Amino acid sequence: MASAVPESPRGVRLAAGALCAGFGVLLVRAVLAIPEDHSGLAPVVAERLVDSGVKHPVTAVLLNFRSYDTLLEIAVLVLATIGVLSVAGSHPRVWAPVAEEADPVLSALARLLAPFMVLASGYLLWAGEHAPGGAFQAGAVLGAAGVLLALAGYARPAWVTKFGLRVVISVGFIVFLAIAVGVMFLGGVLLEYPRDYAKALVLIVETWLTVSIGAILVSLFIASASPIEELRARTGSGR
Amino acid sequence: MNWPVIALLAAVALPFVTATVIFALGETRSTARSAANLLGAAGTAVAVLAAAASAWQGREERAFASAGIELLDIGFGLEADMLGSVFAVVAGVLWLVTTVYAIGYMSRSADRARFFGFFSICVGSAIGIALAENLITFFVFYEMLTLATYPLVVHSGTPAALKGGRTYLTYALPAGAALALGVVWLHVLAGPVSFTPGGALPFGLAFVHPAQLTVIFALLMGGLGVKAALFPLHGWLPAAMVAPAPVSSLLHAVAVVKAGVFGIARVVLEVYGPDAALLGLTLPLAALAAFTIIFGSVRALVQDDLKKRLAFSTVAQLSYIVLGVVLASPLAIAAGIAHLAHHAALKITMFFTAGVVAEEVGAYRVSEFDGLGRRMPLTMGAFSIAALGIVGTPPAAGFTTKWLLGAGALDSGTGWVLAVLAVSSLLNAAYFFPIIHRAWFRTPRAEWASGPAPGRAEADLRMVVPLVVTALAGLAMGLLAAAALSPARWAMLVAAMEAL
Amino acid sequence: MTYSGYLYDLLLIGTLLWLAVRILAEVKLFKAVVLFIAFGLLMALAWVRLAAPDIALAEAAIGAGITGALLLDAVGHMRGRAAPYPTDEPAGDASAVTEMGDGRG
Amino acid sequence: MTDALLVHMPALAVVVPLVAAPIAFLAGARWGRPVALFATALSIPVAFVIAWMASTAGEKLRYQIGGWDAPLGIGLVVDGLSATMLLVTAVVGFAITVYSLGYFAEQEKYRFFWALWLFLLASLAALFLSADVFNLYVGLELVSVAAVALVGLSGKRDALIAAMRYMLAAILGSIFYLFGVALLYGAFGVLDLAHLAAVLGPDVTGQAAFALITIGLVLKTALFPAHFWLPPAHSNAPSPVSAVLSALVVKGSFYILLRLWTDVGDPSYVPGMGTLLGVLGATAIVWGSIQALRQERLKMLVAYSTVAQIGYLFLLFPLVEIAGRHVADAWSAGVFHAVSHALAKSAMFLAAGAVLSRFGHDRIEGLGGLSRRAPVTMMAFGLSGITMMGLPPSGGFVAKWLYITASIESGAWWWAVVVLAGGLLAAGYVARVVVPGFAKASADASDADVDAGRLPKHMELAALSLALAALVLGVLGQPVLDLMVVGDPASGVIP
Amino acid sequence: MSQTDVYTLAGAALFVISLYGLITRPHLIHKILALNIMSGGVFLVFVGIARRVMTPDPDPLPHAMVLTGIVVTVSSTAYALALAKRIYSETGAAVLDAPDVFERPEAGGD
Repeated sequence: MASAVPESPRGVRLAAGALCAGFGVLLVRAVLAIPEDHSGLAPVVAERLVDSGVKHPVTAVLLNFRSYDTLLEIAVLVLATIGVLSVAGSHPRVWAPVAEEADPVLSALARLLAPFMVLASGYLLWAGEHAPGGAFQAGAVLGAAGVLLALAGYARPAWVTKFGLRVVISVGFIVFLAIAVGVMFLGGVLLEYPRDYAKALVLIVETWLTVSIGAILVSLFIASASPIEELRARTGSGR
Repeated sequence: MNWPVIALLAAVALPFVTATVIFALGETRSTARSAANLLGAAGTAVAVLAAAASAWQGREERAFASAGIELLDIGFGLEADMLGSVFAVVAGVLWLVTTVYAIGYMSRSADRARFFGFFSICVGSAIGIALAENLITFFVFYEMLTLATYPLVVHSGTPAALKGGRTYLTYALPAGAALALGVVWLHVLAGPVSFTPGGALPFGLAFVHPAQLTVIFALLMGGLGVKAALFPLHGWLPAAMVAPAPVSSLLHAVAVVKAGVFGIARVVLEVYGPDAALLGLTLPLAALAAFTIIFGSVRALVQDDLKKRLAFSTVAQLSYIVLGVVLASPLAIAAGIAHLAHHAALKITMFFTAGVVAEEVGAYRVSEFDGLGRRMPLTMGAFSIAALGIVGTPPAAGFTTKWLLGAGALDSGTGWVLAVLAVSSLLNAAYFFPIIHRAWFRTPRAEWASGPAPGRAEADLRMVVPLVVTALAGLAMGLLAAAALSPARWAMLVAAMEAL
Repeated sequence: MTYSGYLYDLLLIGTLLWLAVRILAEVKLFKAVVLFIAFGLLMALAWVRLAAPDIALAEAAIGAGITGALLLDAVGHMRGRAAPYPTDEPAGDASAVTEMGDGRG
Repeated sequence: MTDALLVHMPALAVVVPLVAAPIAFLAGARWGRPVALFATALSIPVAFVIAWMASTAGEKLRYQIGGWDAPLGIGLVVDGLSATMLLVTAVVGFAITVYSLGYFAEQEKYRFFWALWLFLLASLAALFLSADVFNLYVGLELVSVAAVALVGLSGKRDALIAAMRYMLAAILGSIFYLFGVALLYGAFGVLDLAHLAAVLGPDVTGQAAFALITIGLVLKTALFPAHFWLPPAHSNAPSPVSAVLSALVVKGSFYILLRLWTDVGDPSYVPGMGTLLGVLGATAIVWGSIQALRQERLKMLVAYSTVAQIGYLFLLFPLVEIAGRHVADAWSAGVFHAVSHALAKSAMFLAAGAVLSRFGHDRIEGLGGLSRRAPVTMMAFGLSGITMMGLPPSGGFVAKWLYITASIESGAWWWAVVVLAGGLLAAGYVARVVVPGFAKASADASDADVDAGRLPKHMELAALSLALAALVLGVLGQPVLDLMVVGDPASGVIP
Repeated sequence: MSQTDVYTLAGAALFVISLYGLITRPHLIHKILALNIMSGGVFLVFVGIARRVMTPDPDPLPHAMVLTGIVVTVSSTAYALALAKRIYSETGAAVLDAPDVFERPEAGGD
């Protein structure tokens, strides 16, 4: 039964259409006027890449040149998770504690894919240093693996208690913040990695970020998911 | 920080300190609160007199004690000058008297902490208005007075009181906005304006911006006119009579309304100075004041409720001060300033009487006053002295004012003012003498015939004694007008400085 | 229209725009979400075309993957329950505005 | 050692609450309380030291995060404006934290309040310090998500719907802002504000970027007509949250607009924008006040008062456009109004919260005899009302004074009329609450409920102290006025 | 028309289409979808701009910004969805305004 969706009144639709059309024309004019020859900050990044500790420019920008952005971004992610946990508060369904008999096809798929996804996540994390990859992509793949396992009805690992989940959600952010503030005591400014330790520090940060992002994405899915029984009922009947 | 500056700061700060102590003490500990209030009032009276003394000393070399804080290019400043200390002494001394009266009057009512707290804030603001050194400080205290008076008007909390409060706000807040615009606009045109006898506007400004200065003058007069109860802005005063007697007496007869009139005196004499006449602003204002005198007196005639009659009488008397200040002769200016003190003492006595009579025998309307003199001889005696004082029968204080005003009118060549004086004196007599006649010469009601109950004072002494004191003060101002430190003499000195 | 492969880009962008319109016009929510997941994958393709492999990976994993899963779950949650219009008596506790009641316990 | 600590002070302002937030998240409700109290208490001295640094330095101080110089790395800039806003955030944040200690009972749904609260304060600090256009986007997003989560915390139907409406408006605003950042980067290839100011040229893309960013920020500041989400959100949120939303969160996006239009470019960069913002501001004042006069619930009245007072802030743009940035009056008026409104409005919402907790409802007509039943709360509400009306001796008056002076000097006298009319309208809606407050307690309100659940002292005093601070600002405001204009924003010199 | 122009125009188009969708579609799921597509549009503009640089690889800064943008978008979408679900379970409908505001479409068959 598709949930028929209400329509907004005709008047609103016409007005919105006119507004968006007019606005669109202005946007097109502005976008086309973007100067072609401007190379932005690419040369500056290329020139400073050598002392950023990583060879891949995007990772260098993300985790060294503009690491403050990434720190705040992880804060947004943790914050959203806290929000979801508090909104779902009235009926928290954090990952079913006990394993139920899984749908054979789904559990087979999960058993097959999960290890590879974790491996892929590890590779992406490591590759991020010199090739496209890095914490977010690795974390996302890890998260996807977790969601797959949860869908397949696998048991919640023993350490995933309420507090345990909260720790693993915020561990990435806390490690990143600890390093960011820690380097201040070594005579640098906030988030100023000493030259020769830069590579090591970036890697530590990325690793814990991956773990945290994975946990966050899983808990975002599970915490707000409706009770597992109902979940199974719906997917189980395989419509 | 020599003693004049300390006195100056104490005079303004003490009432606010008293208010905080009163609010802190709260409703239950009434004795401690009354003690604190009396102490504060006494301290303020002393400080105000000391400030006046320093002003008296400094009058030759015009070295007045002053203190201030800088904010933007406007400085909040206080200064004890001759004109300011007249109003400050009136407000400060009468606060002490009114506090005694109020403790007696309010002994049975609720919310007294709130009442006395806001009462102290009002007086503090009034003294601040008196001792303000420049137009902006004056305006700040003026607005604080507007706000602090509201809780007192609606003190009893009855629907009638709330309606009176609403009327008060609908008059006072737009006036505040007009005054704000005027003050800021003047500040933009003429820079910081501090009160200097003989006008503070830069030379020639009147020629450069005549139109703007006229509009600003209108705005200022609009803002100040509400408190000075100039026609047609007087509507709130009779409506505010719902307030308890101490409020009507000190605030609505002395502090609040005088603040408006005092403001007009400051603006006309010490801001615009000669430019006011130059721009032809004084004549319309004088005409309006004269009309208000007549209008107020006529309306007072028909009021049967005593407090309403006194309110309209106040509307009329205030315009005497405005009229005096506006006429361009030192004698008239002296009359205006002197009347500020004379009217204060006399009118406060009458409002005290209205309060006592209402509390003691429940007589609110003039028609219920038959033979009251026999029942409450002291109270009605004081009332009669005050009434005579205001009507202006020699040797009372009112006579001095009218004499000086008449002489000033002749001196400044505005003969028609004499006619206004004559008519208004008749009207004054017309609405006060019937009260005196009823009280003393009509046959009293049965229960009043035997006079006050044996062995007991005619009413709570804490109310009657202040009443008599102020009546005697009013009388003394008339008899000793020629004395060195009398309000009339002081006013002559101030007028001399203004006119140079 | 000078650079090589612009035809491919035009096709890709055309599909993207068409998908966007279809998603927003689609009445059945489940179908709209499925189209959105397809939109996410096509976006990943666009990032590859724009030589941004990092973003392609992230878009595929997060944009299409996680967001798609969350959307499917939300639609499932909504479709399983009552009609799409608010009933008179909301399912939740229609407590009066005594926010303080719970605030102060 | 001390000067080393001084150098890091700007970073500390952000780091202190940012570190405390995850700790509070892990610690749960019971231990979150002391963590939050300590973190907010610590950020007050930090803010004062930063203000002292800014005023002694006399010009912009830059703190390049990560050690990378400006165009590449992100810089934290401390100048008069940011130091002032940090100071207000610290003071108001601490006072509301003290109030919240007594407000939230031990309840399951409020267990993450302190974590969200500290994230919000951290993000505001990050916003006020950041000098990088994209970093401001992330900061804005952090503020919005934290604020929305706090609004929806009580879990009631109206709060959830209000939070949803706020969320959609916030995300839409962020996307508009991001589109503007993209065009700015496209046109000028630079993200740092000071560099942007240096290379800013008359360019269609740049103007479109400014317009997009302004639309986004107008949505987040809830300027009329984009104010639809504010009243339900600010009135259905728990009272301490409503206080911080009205006092600080809406000011965050206004701060960026101020930076954009008076620090990087100037209002004439996009022709007619200054006047448009001014007209919208004036309409907001009138519309907000009229709506406030018609509300039945106290918190809705205070929320619409916010819509009106936000209008005042935007009168700054047309005046700066005419008078030019160097006539500081209009600019100082806007900022000073933001500061005094932050203090007074938070006091008003805290007082409204006290009323709600005392009476169990906040219907205005049921509030008879308030001054007898909750004298301190009534006083706090009255005093903050004085600032709303812009009457002396409050900070609001000084702002009004500056606005009127600026408008008369620049010849655009009609803005002065708007300001004065706004003051009278404010008197209208403040009187709606204060007048019945003085009425004799209506018969049905039995004395039994007078002292039912008497409010803990520290809650009422927190509200009163904020209201008094707004008044003190009106008299002793000169240091704040001097601090604001430190590091003349118009200079835009590249350090 | 370089590749930058093509993709930035596509981004602007997506932005406008989803803006229209956001305003006219009252259902919360549609609004959230519209916001996601709108973000996608802005990211297209960002990376389109990055594409102007043809040296070894395009300008890394917009890529970093888009990555941050994607993570921020997913987190706010996650919260919005959780809120929408909670509103649905509280009010039985995932719309912000009262039902009488809408015209009832013909019943959508399954």
